[in-house]
Amino acid sequence: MITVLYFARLREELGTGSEQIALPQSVRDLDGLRALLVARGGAWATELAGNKALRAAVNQNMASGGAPVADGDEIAFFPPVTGG
Amino acid sequence: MITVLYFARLREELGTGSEQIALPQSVRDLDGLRALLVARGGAWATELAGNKALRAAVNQNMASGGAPVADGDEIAFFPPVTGG
Amino acid sequence: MAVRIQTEDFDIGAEIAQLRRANPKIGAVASFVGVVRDVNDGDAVAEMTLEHYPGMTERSIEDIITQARGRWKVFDALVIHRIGTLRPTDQIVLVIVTSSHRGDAFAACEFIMDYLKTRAPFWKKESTPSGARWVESRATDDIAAERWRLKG
Amino acid sequence: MAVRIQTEDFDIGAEIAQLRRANPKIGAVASFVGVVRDVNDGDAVAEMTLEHYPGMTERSIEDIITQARGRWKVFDALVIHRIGTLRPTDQIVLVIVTSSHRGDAFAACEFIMDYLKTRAPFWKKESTPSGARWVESRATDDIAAERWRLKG
Repeated sequence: MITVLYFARLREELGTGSEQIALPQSVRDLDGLRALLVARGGAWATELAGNKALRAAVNQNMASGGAPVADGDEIAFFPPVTGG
Repeated sequence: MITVLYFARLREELGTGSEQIALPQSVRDLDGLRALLVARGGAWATELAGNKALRAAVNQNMASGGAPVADGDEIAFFPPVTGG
Repeated sequence: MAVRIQTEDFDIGAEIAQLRRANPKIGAVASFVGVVRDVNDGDAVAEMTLEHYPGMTERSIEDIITQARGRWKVFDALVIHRIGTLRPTDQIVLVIVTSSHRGDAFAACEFIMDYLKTRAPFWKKESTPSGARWVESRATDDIAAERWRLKG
Repeated sequence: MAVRIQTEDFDIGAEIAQLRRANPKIGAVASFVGVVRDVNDGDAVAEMTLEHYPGMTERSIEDIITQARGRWKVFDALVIHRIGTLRPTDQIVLVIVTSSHRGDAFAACEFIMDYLKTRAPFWKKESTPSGARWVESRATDDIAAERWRLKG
């Protein structure tokens, strides 16, 4: 299992802030996980398919598409940050 | 008459912080005034003759040697500043 | 160094005094306070809500401070960032850097703010007359952070 | 803008609060506090006395602030500089700059400090174990002020 977190606009549009996902053997990295989520369609496709600016973190470190994803990881998807 | 002010190390070495000087006709600029003071000898020569870093102001604006000096002016001599 | 994420307001005078008490060698204190403005992108802003990523936010700011300490001679740095609902004129963020000399203090303080704006996971949602909206990130912030790559 | 030359200490929190009350458009407050260090050029410093040129000091700092306002978008700036006898850990100088954006606030604040160090007529005399001495000006301060000529 992995934990997947969504923040800000994504959290609202997807209607969830957190979920547990059993990682399929085919998913090895962030791009693979993203494709898995986009395949759900609807808001998942709209928000995660790549035409909106998207950031991700693996175990609380900023990461890009090729970053490995493994059982037990905490993954997060969110828009570019706007604090400060 | 002009007013001449001395600050910091100059004030201490010259033993005065302020004096009134009747401006001789021959003195037209800062360099001329400085030569007049150096001619007094002693600490005046040591402090003002040019081998020590010296700054000057005419009517409270930083000025260099060629700056005109006229009756009624407030002239100041002092070391490079060290505030802040 | 210290990083605090909190809903409460902060007191810059008290925070500087506390950092200074810890070290009589300090000669320079540079600081920055960010404040909620009543206008953004041309629209009046009534209030905003700040969301963050608990855990990662603290870690990313600690990492930014560690980078700053590697580049400049810095005694200490403090970052306080507020979350929750804020209104115009409320304080959002505080950065304080102490050093022996002003050049190091200024550079590290601005570096921390520029990197915080592009790296620390916070998101602002504004209430405007035309409804609530998530604030879009600014290209100028990316540029501000990026220029530190070129400097020494 | 305001320039105050005074023997009394200052309170950065109160000064920032007062500047901010005057203008709800402020989004950024950059500030700097200079502190007396207990060592200078390798010698222990017990206390120092700051002398200034009354009238010219205020004028020159006002001129520095005016230059900063001509270069960056700044709402307001405050400079407080203490004179008289100060001891290690005492505050010497405070600069606060308010602006809409942090880049302008940081740049103007550092510019004012750098120019103040080379242009404002103050002189420090230190008491050390080997006696009292006038502090020599630093080439690094001239370099710090000079680099603003190159920037835009």
